Amino acid sequence: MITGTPKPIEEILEMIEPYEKIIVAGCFGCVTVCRVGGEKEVQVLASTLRLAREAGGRPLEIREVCLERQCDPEYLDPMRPYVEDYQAVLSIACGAGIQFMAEKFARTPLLPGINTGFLGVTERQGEWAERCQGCGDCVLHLTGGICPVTRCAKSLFHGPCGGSVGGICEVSRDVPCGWQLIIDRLKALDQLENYGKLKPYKGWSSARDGGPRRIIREDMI
Amino acid sequence: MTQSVNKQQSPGVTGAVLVIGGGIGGMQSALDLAEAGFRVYLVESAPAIGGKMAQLDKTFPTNDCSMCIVSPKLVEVGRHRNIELLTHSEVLGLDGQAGNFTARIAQHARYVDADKCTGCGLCELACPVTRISWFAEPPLPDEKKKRPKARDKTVLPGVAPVSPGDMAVWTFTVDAERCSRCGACFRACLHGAVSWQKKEIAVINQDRCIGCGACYAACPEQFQAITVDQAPDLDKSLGAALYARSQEIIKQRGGRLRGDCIRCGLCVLMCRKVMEIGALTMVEEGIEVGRDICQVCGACASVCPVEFLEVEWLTDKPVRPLLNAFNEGLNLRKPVNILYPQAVPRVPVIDAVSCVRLNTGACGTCQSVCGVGAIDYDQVERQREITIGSVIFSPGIEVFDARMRGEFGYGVYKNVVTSIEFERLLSASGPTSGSVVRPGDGKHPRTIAWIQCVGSRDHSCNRDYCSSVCCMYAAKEAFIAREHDSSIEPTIFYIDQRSFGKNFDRYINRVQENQVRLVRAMVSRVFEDPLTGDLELRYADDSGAVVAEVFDLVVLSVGLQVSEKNKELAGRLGIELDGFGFARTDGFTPLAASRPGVFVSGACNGPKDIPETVSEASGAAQAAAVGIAGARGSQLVRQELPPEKVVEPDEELRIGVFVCHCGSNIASVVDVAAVADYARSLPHVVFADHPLYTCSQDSVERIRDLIGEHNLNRVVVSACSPRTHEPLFMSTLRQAGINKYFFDMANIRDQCSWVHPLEPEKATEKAKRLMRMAVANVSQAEPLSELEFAVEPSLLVIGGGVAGMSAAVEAAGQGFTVYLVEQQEELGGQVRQLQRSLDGRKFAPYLESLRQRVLGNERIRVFTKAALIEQNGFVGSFDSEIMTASGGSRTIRHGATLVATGAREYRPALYGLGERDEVVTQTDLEAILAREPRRVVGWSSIVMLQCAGSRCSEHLDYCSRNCCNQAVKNSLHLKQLNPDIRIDVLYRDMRCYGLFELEYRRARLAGVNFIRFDPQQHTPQVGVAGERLDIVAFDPSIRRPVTLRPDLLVLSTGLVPNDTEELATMLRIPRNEHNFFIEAHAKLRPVDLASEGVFLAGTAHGPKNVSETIVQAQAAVARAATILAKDKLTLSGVFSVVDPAHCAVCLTCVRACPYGVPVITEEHTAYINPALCQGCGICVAECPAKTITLGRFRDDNLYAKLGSYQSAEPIAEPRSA
Amino acid sequence: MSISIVLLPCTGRIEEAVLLRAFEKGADGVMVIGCLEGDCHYVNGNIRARARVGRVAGILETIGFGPERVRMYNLSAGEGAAFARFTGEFVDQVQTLGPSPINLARGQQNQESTEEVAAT
Amino acid sequence: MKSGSNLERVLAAGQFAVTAECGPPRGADPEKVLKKAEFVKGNVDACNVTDNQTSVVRMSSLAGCLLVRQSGTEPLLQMVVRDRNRIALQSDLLGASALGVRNLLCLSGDHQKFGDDPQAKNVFDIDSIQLIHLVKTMRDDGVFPSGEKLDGAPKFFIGCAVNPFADPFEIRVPRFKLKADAGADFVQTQCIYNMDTFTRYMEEAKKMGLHERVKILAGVTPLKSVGMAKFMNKMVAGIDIPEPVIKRLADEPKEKQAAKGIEMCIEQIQQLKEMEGIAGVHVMAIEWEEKLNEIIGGAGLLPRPVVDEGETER
Repeated sequence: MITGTPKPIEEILEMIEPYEKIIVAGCFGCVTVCRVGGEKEVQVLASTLRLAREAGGRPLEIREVCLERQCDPEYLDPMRPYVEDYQAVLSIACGAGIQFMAEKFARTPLLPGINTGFLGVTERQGEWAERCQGCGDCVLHLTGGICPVTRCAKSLFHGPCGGSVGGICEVSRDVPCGWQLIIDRLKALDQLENYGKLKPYKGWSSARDGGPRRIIREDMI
Repeated sequence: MTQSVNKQQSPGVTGAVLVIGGGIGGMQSALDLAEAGFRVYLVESAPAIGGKMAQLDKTFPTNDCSMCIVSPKLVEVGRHRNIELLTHSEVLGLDGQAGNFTARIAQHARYVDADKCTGCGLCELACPVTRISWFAEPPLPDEKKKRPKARDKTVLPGVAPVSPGDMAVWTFTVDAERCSRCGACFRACLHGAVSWQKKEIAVINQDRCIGCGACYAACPEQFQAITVDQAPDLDKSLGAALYARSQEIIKQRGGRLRGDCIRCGLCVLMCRKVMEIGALTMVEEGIEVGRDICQVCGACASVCPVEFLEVEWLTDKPVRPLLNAFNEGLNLRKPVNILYPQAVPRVPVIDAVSCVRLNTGACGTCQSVCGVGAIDYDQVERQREITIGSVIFSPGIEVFDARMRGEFGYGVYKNVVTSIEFERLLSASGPTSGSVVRPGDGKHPRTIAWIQCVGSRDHSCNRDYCSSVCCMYAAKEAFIAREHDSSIEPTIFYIDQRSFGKNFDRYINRVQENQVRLVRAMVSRVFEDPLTGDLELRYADDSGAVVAEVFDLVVLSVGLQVSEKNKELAGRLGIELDGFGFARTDGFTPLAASRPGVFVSGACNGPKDIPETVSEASGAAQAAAVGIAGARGSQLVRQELPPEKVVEPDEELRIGVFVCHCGSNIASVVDVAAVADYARSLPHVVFADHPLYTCSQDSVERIRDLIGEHNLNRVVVSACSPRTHEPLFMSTLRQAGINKYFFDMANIRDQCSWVHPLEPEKATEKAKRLMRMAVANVSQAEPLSELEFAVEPSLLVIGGGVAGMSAAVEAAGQGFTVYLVEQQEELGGQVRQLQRSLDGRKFAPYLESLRQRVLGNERIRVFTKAALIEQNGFVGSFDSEIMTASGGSRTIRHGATLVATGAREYRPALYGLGERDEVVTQTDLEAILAREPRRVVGWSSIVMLQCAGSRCSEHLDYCSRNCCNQAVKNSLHLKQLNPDIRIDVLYRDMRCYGLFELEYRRARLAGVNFIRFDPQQHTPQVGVAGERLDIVAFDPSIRRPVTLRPDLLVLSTGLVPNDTEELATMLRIPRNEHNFFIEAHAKLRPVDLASEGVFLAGTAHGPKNVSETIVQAQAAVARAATILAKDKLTLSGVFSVVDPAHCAVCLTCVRACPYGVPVITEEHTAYINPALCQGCGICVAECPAKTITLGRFRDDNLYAKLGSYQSAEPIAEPRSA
Repeated sequence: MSISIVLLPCTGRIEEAVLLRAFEKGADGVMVIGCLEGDCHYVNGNIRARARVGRVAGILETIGFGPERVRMYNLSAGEGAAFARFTGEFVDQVQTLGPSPINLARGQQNQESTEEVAAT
Repeated sequence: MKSGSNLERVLAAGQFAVTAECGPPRGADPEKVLKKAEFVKGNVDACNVTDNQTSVVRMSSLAGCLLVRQSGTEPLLQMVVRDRNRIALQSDLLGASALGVRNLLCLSGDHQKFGDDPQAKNVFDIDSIQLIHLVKTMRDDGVFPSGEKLDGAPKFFIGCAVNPFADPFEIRVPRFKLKADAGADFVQTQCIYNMDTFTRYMEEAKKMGLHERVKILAGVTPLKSVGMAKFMNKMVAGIDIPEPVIKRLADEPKEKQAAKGIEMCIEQIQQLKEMEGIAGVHVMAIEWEEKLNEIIGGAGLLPRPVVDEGETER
């Protein structure tokens, strides 16, 4: 799922400074699951902004909505009848949803209410961790199902570097060394021989370095 | 609606039970029986139920607040339709036999009509009496009552300057018609406000009058020529008026501040006009007292607004304070008294010894202030007969009278208190509001000593037994004392640390970590320093030297004993007691008294703590139910209800509001009429009223009528606490045919009149606000339906040991079908490895008869070599899949599950166990004693090593409770077989709790050596010298090592639970780190598990002996019967509901729910089973999609309340189903 | 200053939006009162409430209302005296802070404070 | 001769080699480098010049190399893959070779988190082992990794670092082997204090014959004080200082600890010299270059040999 974190309130207040009447729009997709942009967060954010603005002498009118998904055109349609009654939309969906809405509602400024994070998993309630960078060229079969590109802080293909201590990456006490994980897993799978092989230089063209990506599947159109 | 006693034809037995004793045990028995379909008469000698537990501050080992956990039980018992409470009552006799008894009950005069009383407590506030009076001899029949005349007079000097208009003033005028022109008023007035001349009518000059009423007091009784005006409550009585004025003056002065006499005259009027004594007179210098005629009732002092009077100054007679027994005499009470704030029934009793009205005919204040006419001075003791099928005897215990151990100075030294007194000192609702102070001087003690075993383990005062609870409660008190005040340094002097229960050792460790000092020493004497009140303790330390140490406060850990009163009562019931007064029972039927049909539970059946009492109480309920199961339901009170009106979506909101006076509890502060007027101005409120007592029988009936008359569809009551009264009003709504959740309550008593008595305007405004919020809330109410589920009357028992088999037989005895699943090929469990019970009887015949009773019972279906592999469903209707050895499986449906998976002996590789033949366990020894007793003759020396692998982190980090008793039992058996044998028992603490202490004493007398060791200092070293075992132990009594070369080393190893990992996961029942199951509540739900409908018995819960296991099996069945005996279960309408429309299946609710209720269904949405939901609302608050709602606590409800608290908001569209 | 009590089944039911809404509706402070920690009638509702109250305190701080306007207290049902002490203490605290910025902006004179209580 | 560098020659001649290192300054002043180089001069066979070590921005390694050479010592160019993608790496390699730098050390580079610019974007297009492979391909095959032919192949004596003390121990030697397979000519180890672990490491490496394929220069760092020892042991990843080593320092009074540290370092070099498979030492006298002469001389490794074989330095 796509994860994210709320933007600081101060930053949002600055963004909405010019407006008196806005929509706060959540999304029932990924951001609901990672608890940063669902209905509940719409309420919390809207209430916070109203309090701050009214206390500052400039009350703010907010319409609270939560869309099924902000990344599909049909789900944006219900907003069309009223979106122009408002000066801006503050979206707490992921960056994709916000941009998509911006494309659809050309005359309304779109403001991001969250910082979109990464493709991650719920490690436990309230804790998410990155697992995939969407590099477009998966090698998980060689690395015991653990991604060196994502899990190693240096994306090394022949790790671990000297910064691995007791299975922990030197970058942070909370980050396990990706290569330690790979080695442990290879050992468990009895595939340690994979480690001893030199790996070719990674082609990054399928990753973001190749420019904005697009998937077209003719059979599905 | 009609209420009727439904008397079905019963097969020769009576479906009712008499429970004697309203402590935690009696209450539990009563609830279990009533819930299982029997009528219960609960007889309690005190004015209210609750027993000892209500007096405790916290409970070990969880430090739960005792009152917090017991008060829901009180309310439940008080409200239960099938429990008749007979408090302030006594059983006089019991005739008949099991199945059909007749009991004679005396209900002592309470002088308060419990049916009328609403528990408002006004009588107690207004009652002026605070001491036990010295009443004058009553006049002879033909003698005229005459006023006493004072001869011994003194004056209490000190008058504050007063001028007219200073105080809330009554006005006095002379009634010319009645004036006898005697001039008494003129002489009495010290302020020149009365003008009079001989033969003239007196006139009172209002400008000079200060309103003291001296004139009024002086006017001779036969004329009564002075009239009083502007005196609130004078219409009730003068006593009521004096109380009201006293309160008014206190309010005006901003509190009851000590000072000189302010000439309010209340004391003089009280003494002369209310108490009819006249011992007080106002004189120039102050108040003149007739010392000889003062009856020492304390009324004058209690109305004095400035604490000018001290009762001790008024008389030479001994002042006898009226001590509050509930607070162990640490503070005072009134003759009319509600036992404690949470008392059930919340009805006072008037004490016939101290009440002035009952003794002299004067006063009568309480009656005059009671708004419902509940005070009845003419009440007399009432005797009645009840018919019942069984009797449960659970009158509880009292504490040892510490005066019997004179060397500790209790009763002489003020700063020596008993543990129960200390408990009240700790209690937030106790006499010091939870502040730990010395009774002697009110100082905060820094050093406190606890002396253990005061009245326990003491042959010299016939208290040979161990009281079982003192080690733990002392540790708890010390711990909590430090929690109150961290500067306190507690020390506990003890003999053995008997923390033998579940998690007790861990608690003791925690207590020690919290700087409670534990000293193993017997204190020989306590001396008081008369100047400071400090106390010097003398004791012998480890080295044998006598040490003297000084403490600020000494707490005597007094033991438990059976009161003389209860011994007599047992005699009247015809049940046998042992020499100490505990009931005689048999180890295999541990709850059956000597008289058939009578069962015992709790500490009267041997000293025990709360959870064991609760287990026994449930067990006794089971035992009492078995014999009368055929008459189940025959004596129940049933209620028939009209059909519930369906609310149409567009129906107009019609809200009714009732604002309660609560006598004057609320109305004396809050302007209830104004609140009701205001209510009428709110949108949708179509009716508002302010009844005197909204909860009184007639008011409730009126509400029911008004709902129909005004077509009300929502109701708000502004009164007292919803905790106690909401169920009553909600059922009233239901009786009137509207959904009971169309209701809300505003607590304007606790939150307005009680907390703001000095600010009536503000309190009234607040009452309006709270009512307005309730109206807003109720406008958003939705009708909720209480779901009903059919119950399958059968029980699944997992485990076929003693616990499982006993439970099966018990449940079948109640008429339920039982499925008994055992993993082994044979029934019997761990007891098959054991030989004899602690009372020396052989297990084999018992086990065999139990097995036969199981196999021969057509209601019991046994599956051996079988296991439970899956369980679905919920309480009342589980579906379980049982797999048998053949590989076949079958699914059974049952209403409840009982887990009795047991435990087995721990056999650690320690001290050569398993390697050397002469190293065995206690179980092995028993087997030898049973099979090859002749071997014993060949032995000359045996060593038993206690705690072998117990109470240590490398092995079993807990106490297995049985091993000490087992060692004592086997020692005695060995001595019996070979009196010359030398036995040395190496131990850490001999934990022979309760009556097992007697056996321990017997073993010592029989010559068994007990050598204590401390593993931190001297662990016994077990080695081999030549061919023989060679054990070196340090003997603390001679303070040197001893070498033992026994023929046999017997290890007392502990118990380990059987493997239940899969079962625990399947049934969602938690286990502790030692893999014993964790009961739902350590104190009050000892055999319930966290999953509803799943119960627990035997050693799967924790180590215990066979009798204790049988008790738990009975208890668990009683608990299951509260479900199985019902046709259907009704669940609260307040539960969480997921709207699948926006469910993101994010698992947040699944993870957040503390009960693991939400699941993700095949329809890709979260689902919360209403039958399992506990209604806390955690998931509602966590749900990121806001797609979960909770009955009465939806966002709409909360927002409506918040939205209306500053002003009436336009009410949103009403919600409807 | 005055207190209004809103009853909840458990403090676990309280949520950030409800607490914020109280301020929108004019409260100057909000107390959340739950069972003693480790002693929650519903296992851990009070622990969850504590976290949510912490979040709201953070929000109030960033928008200039001050984190002291919301606070979690833990009490057992028998501790009336402590309840009174806590409310007194909290009311004093809020009184020192004065009316909430939103009330100041609205020119409200009568200051109020709500509080939420968990029933157990 | 693969590169013909002095270091390669010394090693090829079977002499016990000595290298040291020199961190370029945080500024553009060449004097700073020249001053440090003075301490090095005559004491070593080649001197490493670090590449933005610990992600702290410094004068570029290549520039530093040229200054070191200017002062009369053969430079050893350190190159990290953190800051350059494969295009920049290839280009810089060609340039370095053209300017006469013949020794190269291929490194991953510390994570930028530890430097002054933690917000920087890192590159890690290829990793250090792939860099070894890349250099070897260019040198020996005369082609770019893309397959395009080079117009003049670069000449480098290719080195890399190994850390026998990092976790997990079991892949330390296999990882060394990967570097050898990729084409490393020599390795410099992380500084060694735990001789037991290092001996075990060497045993494993020797079993695989790595000491015969690759020249192993053992890393040593003199300890200045007990405080430094404790700090490094605790805070620096991949450094393992056993308790007895710390104790030996701690037993000295404070003012004598530095001298003791040097004494211990010398002792250690002498031990390493006797160890089979060790071809030389890499002395990392961190901010203590002035002691190099004392240490290396004390270990009996001065003067440095002059090995003439084929072409000499330009």
